[in-house]
Amino acid sequence: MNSPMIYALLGITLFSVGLYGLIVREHLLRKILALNIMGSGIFLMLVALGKRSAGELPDPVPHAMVITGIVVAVSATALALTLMLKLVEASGSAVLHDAPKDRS
Amino acid sequence: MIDFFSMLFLLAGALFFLAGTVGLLRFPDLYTRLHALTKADNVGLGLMITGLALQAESLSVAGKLVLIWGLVLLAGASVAYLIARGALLRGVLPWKR
Amino acid sequence: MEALDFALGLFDILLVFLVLSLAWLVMSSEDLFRAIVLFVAFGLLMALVWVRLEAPDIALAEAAIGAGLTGALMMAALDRLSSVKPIQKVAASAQRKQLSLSSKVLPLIALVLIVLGLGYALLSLPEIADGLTPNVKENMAQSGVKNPVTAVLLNFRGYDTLLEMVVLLLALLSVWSLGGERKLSPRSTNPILGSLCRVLVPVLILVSCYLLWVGADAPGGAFQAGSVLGAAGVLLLLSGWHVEQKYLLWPLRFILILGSGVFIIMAAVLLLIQGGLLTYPVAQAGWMILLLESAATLSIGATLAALFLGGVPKSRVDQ
Amino acid sequence: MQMLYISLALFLLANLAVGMWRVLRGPGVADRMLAAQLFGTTAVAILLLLAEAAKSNALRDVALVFALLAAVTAVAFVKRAWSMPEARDID
Repeated sequence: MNSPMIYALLGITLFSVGLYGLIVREHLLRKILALNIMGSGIFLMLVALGKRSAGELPDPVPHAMVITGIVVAVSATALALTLMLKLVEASGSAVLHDAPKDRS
Repeated sequence: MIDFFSMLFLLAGALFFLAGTVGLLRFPDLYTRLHALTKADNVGLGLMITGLALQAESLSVAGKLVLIWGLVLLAGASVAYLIARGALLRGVLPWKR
Repeated sequence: MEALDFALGLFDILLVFLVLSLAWLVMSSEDLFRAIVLFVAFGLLMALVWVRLEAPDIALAEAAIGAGLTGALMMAALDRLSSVKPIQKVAASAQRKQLSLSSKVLPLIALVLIVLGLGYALLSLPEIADGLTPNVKENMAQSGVKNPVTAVLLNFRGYDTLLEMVVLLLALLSVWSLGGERKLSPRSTNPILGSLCRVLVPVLILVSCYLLWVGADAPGGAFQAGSVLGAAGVLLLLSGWHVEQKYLLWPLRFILILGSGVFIIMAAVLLLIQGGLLTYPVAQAGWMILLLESAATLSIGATLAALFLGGVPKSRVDQ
Repeated sequence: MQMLYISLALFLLANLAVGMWRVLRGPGVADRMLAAQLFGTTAVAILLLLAEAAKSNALRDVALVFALLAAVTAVAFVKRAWSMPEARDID
């Protein structure tokens, strides 16, 4: 096993750890952190698989995608954090609750 | 000859990094840890950068290395001050024997 | 050579182990602040991972964003979380129930299965696959730049980057419409913080210009330069930098739309002249890309700093 | 020399792994932040060693950005996240 493969495996494991956190953890800030970790895992896998090319240089297309992806991810995080603060303002808690049963 | 000196500097730098980490783990309170970390690590980085600058292929590369060290020193010193002052203002008491 | 490969292999394994355990600790930390600090450390190590994958372009972006901006964003959010005053208080703590053991274990089992499945798929991929490398190499001569990543970003897939700029703008618009007005924080009286900013901000701006310029033939470019510029903006906001209200209205909005605007105008003009979206004439490609990148850098920097503020900026000095 | 650079980089990474203990342990928020600062300085050193091993100028740029940005997180911490008293539980 060569080193790009190790990093690709790291990518999928990070994705799963993030997904687990997203499902299990309640606090929204932690869900946002989890989404970021999932994103990092996906970026990692893209780039690691792009490194399989036979030539000298790794494939530049995934690199370009990931660079824009990182910048978009940070702006999405900022939006998510604002939404979370808005929710706390409205409901007083940073946890998503099921809708009350009697009101459906 | 140059190789020997840069090796010397690099190893000495690594030693300082080790000392910094030991200080971070072993010292009893925030202020002493702050002191261990900022001093030892910045000297360690300085020694390493000296060792690497001796190997640099051109003057501009050596200049960039020194610039990096200067920036780390500036940031490290300011941040150490800000954290120590913040801790004092928030009532973290310095450790006494 | 053998020993060198062995040492690099050890480095890789230790790095993978560290990144993985950091990710796990971020998720399992009970203390929110601890989770955020660990996440910042995670970002730092991700930059090292990009270096090991021979992706210095990404390492630059990650160093500016993962290690700097994201941490600052999270910390500001944590601060607001503890100071926000809820309009109406739902009986949250009463409603909160402990997760049962099965609802923790079942996802874990499902995720182990997902890892195994994805891992199997990964390992059954062909060892060598060129992807789009040959296509990029073939067309490099016509791209007007020497850095393949910049060529992909601004030339071959320029329309992607155009839309990315619009996405950034949309994120900011949503934050502005949700976050309400936000006053700039008062000027810090701390002399050390002041002098740190006075030295660091000009250097940040200089490095940003350097990254923008060098992006044509070495790792660097608009996104990295913009992130560094955004960090300069965050530092200024933190130290209580004052701007008059009149500059926060139209001049700020002009800078924010500059990137997308120049991109769209350029695309439309080229569509009319060349008959294709963002198909540059070969001789002019170099300076056109530089123009686009400069505008994009300014917009990205301003957008990231504005996102950090989390609302429509309002000067403290009211007219 | 190559071998020395790589082994020193490995040594520093191990150093960083040990420092993680302080982030986990705390006890105060500032202690955690401090350890993260150590991560930044060490990462700069690792990057410079790898840059010299690969004779790559781009990696030195990465180290430069690291050196510049380490301060931003720390200032954000001091000015924003540190408004709560030391002992308070934040979750």
